[in-house]
Amino acid sequence: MVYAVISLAVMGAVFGVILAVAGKKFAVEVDPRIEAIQKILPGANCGSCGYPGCSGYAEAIVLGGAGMSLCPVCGSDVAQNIAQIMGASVDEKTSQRNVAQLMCAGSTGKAKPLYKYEGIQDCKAVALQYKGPKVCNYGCFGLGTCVASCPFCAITMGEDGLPVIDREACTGCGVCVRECPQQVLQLAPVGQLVHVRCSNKDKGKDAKAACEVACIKCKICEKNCPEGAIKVVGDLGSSIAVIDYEKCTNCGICVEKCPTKVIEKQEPVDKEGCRNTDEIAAEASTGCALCGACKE
Amino acid sequence: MRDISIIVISAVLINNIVLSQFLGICPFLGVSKKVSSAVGMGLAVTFVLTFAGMITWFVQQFVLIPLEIEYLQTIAFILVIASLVQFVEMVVKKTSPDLYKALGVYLPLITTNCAVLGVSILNIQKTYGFLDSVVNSFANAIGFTLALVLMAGIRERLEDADIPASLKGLPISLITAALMSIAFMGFTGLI
Amino acid sequence: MRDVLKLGAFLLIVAGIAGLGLGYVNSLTAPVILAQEEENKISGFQEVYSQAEEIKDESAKYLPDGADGIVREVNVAYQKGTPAGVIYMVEPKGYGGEIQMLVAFDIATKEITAIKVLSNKETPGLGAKCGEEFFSERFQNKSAEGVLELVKQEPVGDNQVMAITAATITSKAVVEGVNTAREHFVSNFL
Amino acid sequence: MNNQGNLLTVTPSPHLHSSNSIPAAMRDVIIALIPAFIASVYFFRISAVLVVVTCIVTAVVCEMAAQKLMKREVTVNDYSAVITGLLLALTLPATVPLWVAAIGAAVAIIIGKQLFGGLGNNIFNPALIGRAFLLASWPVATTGWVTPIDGVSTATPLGIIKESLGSELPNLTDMFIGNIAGCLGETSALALLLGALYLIYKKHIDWRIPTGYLATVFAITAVVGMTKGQGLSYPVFHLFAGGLMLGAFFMATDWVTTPVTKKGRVVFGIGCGLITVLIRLKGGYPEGVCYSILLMNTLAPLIDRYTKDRVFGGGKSHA
Amino acid sequence: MNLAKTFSKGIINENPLFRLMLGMCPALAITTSVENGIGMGMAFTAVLLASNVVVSLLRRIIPESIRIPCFIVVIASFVTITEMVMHAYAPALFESLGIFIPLIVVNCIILGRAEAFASKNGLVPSVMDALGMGLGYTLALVTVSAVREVLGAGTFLGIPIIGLIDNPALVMILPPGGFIALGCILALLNKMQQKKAQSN
Amino acid sequence: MKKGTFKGGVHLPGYKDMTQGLGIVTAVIPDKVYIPLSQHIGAPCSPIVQVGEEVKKGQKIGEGKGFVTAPVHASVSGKVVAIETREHPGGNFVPCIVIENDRREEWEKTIKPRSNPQDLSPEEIRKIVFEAGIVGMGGATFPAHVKYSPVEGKKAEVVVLNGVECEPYITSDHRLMLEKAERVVAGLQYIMKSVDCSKGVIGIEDNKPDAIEVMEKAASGVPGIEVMSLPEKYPQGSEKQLIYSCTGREVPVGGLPLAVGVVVSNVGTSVAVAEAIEEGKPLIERILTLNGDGVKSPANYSVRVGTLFSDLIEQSGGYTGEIEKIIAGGPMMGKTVYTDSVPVIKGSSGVVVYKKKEQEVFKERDCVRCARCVDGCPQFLEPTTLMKLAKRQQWEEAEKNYALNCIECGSCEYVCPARIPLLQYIRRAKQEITAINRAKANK
Repeated sequence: MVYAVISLAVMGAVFGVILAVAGKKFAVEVDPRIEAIQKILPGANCGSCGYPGCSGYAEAIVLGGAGMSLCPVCGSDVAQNIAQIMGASVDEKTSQRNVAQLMCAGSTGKAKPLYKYEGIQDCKAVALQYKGPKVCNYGCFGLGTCVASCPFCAITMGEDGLPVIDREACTGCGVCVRECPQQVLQLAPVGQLVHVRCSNKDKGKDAKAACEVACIKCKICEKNCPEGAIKVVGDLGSSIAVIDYEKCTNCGICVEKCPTKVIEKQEPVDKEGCRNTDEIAAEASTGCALCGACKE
Repeated sequence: MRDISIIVISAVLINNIVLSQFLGICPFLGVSKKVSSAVGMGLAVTFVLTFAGMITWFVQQFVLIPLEIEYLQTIAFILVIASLVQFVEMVVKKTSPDLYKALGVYLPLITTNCAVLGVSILNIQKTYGFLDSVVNSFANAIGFTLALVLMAGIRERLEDADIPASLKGLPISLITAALMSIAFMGFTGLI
Repeated sequence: MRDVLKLGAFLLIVAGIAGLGLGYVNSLTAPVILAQEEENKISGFQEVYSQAEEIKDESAKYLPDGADGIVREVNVAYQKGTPAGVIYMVEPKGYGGEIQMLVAFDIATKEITAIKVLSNKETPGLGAKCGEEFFSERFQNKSAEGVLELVKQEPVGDNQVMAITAATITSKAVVEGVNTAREHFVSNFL
Repeated sequence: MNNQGNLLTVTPSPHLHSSNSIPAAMRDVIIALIPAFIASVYFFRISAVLVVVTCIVTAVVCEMAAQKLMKREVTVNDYSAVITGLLLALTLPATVPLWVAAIGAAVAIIIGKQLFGGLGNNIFNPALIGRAFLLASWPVATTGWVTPIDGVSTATPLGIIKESLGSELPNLTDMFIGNIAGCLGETSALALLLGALYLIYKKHIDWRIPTGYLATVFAITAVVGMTKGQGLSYPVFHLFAGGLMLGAFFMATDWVTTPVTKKGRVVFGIGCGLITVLIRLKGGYPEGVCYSILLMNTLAPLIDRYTKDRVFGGGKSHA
Repeated sequence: MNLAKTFSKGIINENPLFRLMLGMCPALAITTSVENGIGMGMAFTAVLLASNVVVSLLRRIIPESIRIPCFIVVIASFVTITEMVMHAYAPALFESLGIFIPLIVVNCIILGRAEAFASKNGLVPSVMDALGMGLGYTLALVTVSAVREVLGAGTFLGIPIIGLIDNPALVMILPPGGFIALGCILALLNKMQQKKAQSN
Repeated sequence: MKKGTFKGGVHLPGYKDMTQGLGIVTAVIPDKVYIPLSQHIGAPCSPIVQVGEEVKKGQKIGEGKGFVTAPVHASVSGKVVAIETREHPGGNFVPCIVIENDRREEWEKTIKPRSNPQDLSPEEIRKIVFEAGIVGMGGATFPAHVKYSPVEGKKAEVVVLNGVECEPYITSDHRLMLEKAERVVAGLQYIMKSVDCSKGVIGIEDNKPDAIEVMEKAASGVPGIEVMSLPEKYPQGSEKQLIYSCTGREVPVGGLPLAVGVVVSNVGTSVAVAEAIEEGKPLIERILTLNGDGVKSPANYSVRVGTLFSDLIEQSGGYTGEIEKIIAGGPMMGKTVYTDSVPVIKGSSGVVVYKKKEQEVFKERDCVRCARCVDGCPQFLEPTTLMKLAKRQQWEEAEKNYALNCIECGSCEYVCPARIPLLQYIRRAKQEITAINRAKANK
């Protein structure tokens, strides 16, 4: 009994000393701020900030002085929180998030097909075959590379052969925009409801020949816009109607006037602000990775 | 002294520590996603387990038995192992940065690896001598590494497999382990 | 350094208290455990050789080379001061490891009184059946003088024992254990 | 004159495809197993038919049910479930209770294959998983060997060697033809060789695995035979005994669960051979073919990883 | 969080074995019979309860930097006590659980609860937490062992089940059976959760 | 006559019976020719004529900058009526010079037979080859003069002429060898001279015994030239595989044939070289096989560059019915075109037309790891592994597994029983790897 007390006590003491010494000598300085920031980032690791995943970005903020509002997925509140952790202030980011918009309405039946494609369903692969399966060289191929690329599962392929973007779920990370070989996806503020659904810069006649719903550069929209927000920009043979989102008031006059119905107005979405990062994390996370690290 | 080859074959193949004794399941399922990290973890466990087998044997023979406090085995061993892992980490860090790089991340995970404590206790339960204890510890660690690396190889392949959603992750790993365990049954009686 | 000492001291106290507690509990349970083990052993002996008045462990005398081979213990059962039976503990190697078993002989009848498998690591449902009564009964009252032989069908000869279905290796091991004990018995007690 | 306004098809090359297809290959495997099946029916009569039918029907039904449940395309028409059922049946004794055989087929298909995502994704040979599962679960029911034709209870040649209990070893001719006790499909080496030749002729199996396998078994047992003073009859006995022929030609050559690299396939064959001999000579089971292949299945991903072939023009692929 | 919730979370939502995937080794090793499962679960609960109580009481005294070793000492002590008590009063169970009793020490759940809950909460919540987690783990063990015992031995708590007892699937009480049973149960739970998520 | 072959590869059905017995027919010279400004590997040429300008047959109408380029020439005499972007058989849109044929067939006046072809120096030969716009006519369209130019530290020891023609349906080289054997040998001699080597090998697959016989006769008595009969196997005609078959040498990864002392040219290129040197003719005409079940009467044509596929098809009696696809080149490596108004270019060895059939649609299945693709890959790659890496978008891993070494022969896809479009996945990987490497280089 005496031995038990003594030997255990000694062992405890020795163990304590070793641990204390080890803790002192070999403490790895982990900046607690990195962890704190990582916690409030969405954790979807989409890479839109330009760093390898959320933890990479958190590290870059603390150690590399990276900007605090680079995460396109998070709203200003997150940026503010990061700033708070870092003890700095951050420029007010627009409170509206961006969402991806498809600048093409050339669905099956409307855009003329050039050939029948058989092969792997990948827009980048079909791009090698005469610039895609449609006569229009600017439009959406409809093979769903964006659908596969979306880290938030916000894009689905519609029955008309064009991708459908769930604007509630879209975080505006921009992965699909980067992946689309036709550059027919764009980011726009979620409150922007009017869009020109065409990217064809060919002359009106050629564009019309390729697709029923093409911008024919008639400039009717330009003439009718009360705000001067929509303009056909570019040189002859390489022009297209473009909306200035700063000026546009979503009045919808251009939508009515457009002869080819290529300008469209969307329904507004419920939530304009950024999505809750916890919610995103819950969607994006795949559960416990069982790396064992948590047991440390 | 018992036949060393029997100890080795028994520990590695017949009574594989993971597949038939169920020790070290957590790291077996946790660190088997990639072959490279499985090899790292295996090395780290081998390292620590062999040392732990040695030291706990000494503790048992020269401290617990003489003082007649064998009943303190569990608590003494866990303290020894925890300190050992810390100590090993310190030494490796100081003496061999390369080794530290390879094993470093895995070392802290080993403290709570039940394989280490389990094998140490089994060594004593089986009344192994010093050499047998060391051999048994080492062989068990090899068995652990073998199972871990095999599992990692399979899981890398399963990454391409179109596994039903509800089975993804842990369930299919467990079923794979079950089938591995069935395969390893072929070794029973092999001594 | 002060820190280190302080922490060391704290752990020392915690561990000390733990040691105290454990020591106390041990002092309570140790005798119970000991008594139980003793009882287990005796009841085991009783099962294989019931008529003994006193059983003495005489392994030192009968196993001069220590527990070499598979015979681990030789216990002699005395009746009125003279040896009446012998209870062997043998550990033959089975399918999954050693099978620990008792084999008892009666000196007068030169027969096996009973065998009992104390522990085994055989396959559940197969070899592990060697611990069951139906199998150990097959050894009862076999003569100690002839070598026991394992057979697969119903035994025809006196010295034959039928194996457990689909567990030949285990059965063989048990028979080997009995035969080894038998040899020792024949050469030392008859 | 753009061909009457009809849209042409544009596809990346190649525009030619061989007639190879999974169902065609599977059909050939079934054809190759027919001699073994006929032999089993000859030797074990109606019970062989019953076991085979039970296994195949259960396998096909389970495959359909599992794919329906998982809401996947039902692919029983690729015959792979039929093969699994057939192969499993050929590894069972004629006396096996039919419900045991059915459970084996169900386990083979569901646990061995469908849980992993179906054909192509399984790690282990499904039929062997089924057999190993049965052997572990109902060891008595799955090892009730009988002599051919008259059906008297006895031991397999390997069992006779292993347990060295009485009975005499059959002669090599009987073993080659199949006039011995054993599983339905493993008794007749002749029938299996016929099927194997067909598969090799059809190029469905690679020579490397069976050659590596059989050569390894032969070489080691030849050495052992020499030390035992039994000469050549010992290794030949081992070649014809047990499930070696069935395993080497029909199980170890399973596409899905074996390495894809050429070197890897040699290693796989040799590994199977080593483990088989190890289990046969030293292990607890009389026969080691089933376990040796399963064990090498676990090793296959690593073999693939470390036996990358040299690239044309030098350079070694990275793992 | 109210006490009932503290108690009940361990049973379903944060079930140590099925949700947190902790304590897998004993759940695979000793679940060959329901009796073992119950015994292990009780031993586990006892240790968890005792250590949670002590840690919770001492939570203000233990220095931050050596809390882990302190927890380990506390846990190891209770494990040893449990071991000794079982050896003395339930020798059969002690035999069949074998090495997995001392290994409760390295069961991550206990250290985890001490670290994550008891060291931050008062006595009563800690007790509820320990009881909930202990019960959850015990239930999980019983589930796994019930599957294995019924299929593999044809009995439930040693009582023969007609129809299964004659030809049980032995493999289920062999090592592979542990993996299969746990894997399938987890898959089923996943499936149920997905169904639930879909219907929501 | 030795026999050698490479490892890997597949056996293809030939589909050559239709045309291999048919002599070369001169194709109708169309009213308009469409001459793409890009008919070689490298940057496209710029036009050096203007719309409205009269051009002569053989006149240079486009030239490029730099070393790796080949000029293009008018294939008829007439008037340039347009320079416009048109579809190209290579699967893209390319600027073309459209010439309206004046039917006068007037040669550019500088073009006349050379009196002293034997006395030319290697430099002069290369100059003539360059000026004649000769490119690899097997389909690769690599400018020939570049191949024949010396590289520091490398010495050509063997010139291998590719008479393998392993693509199914295509018989143009076969006919060429039968009908212009002397020219093939003569061209080979000029090439040997230009690269300063004394050994020449003509590799021909043994499914063309008549060609082997004719070529052997033509080569007999010519020192240093040997005809090799090679077993029939695809892709024997691939440069690296051909070199291995004929010389046993392996072109190192990422290396050129010259690294092992070999220069390879197609037999068609050889004829073009001979014609350029002896007669001064630029490359404006080539032999082409029109074949497939979609055309009424398959044929081997001698056709002017710039002739539309539709012109040839019309000459052959049109389509047999509704057609599925038109392949520019052979079915293994050729590219499908979406219209038949695509011009013949210097590298067009054949046009194959498939009739629409009610065929069962083969669905892609999971890989069953049968390893036929691995066994069939002549580059010893693991197509199935590359496919999986491409599906997972692990481009760096794919590069480490030598995705860039793929020669896109299509053997893997041909043999795959699971009908996985392996080559397409590998091509995707190559596409991404090249993009990544380019981005890295730009950084």
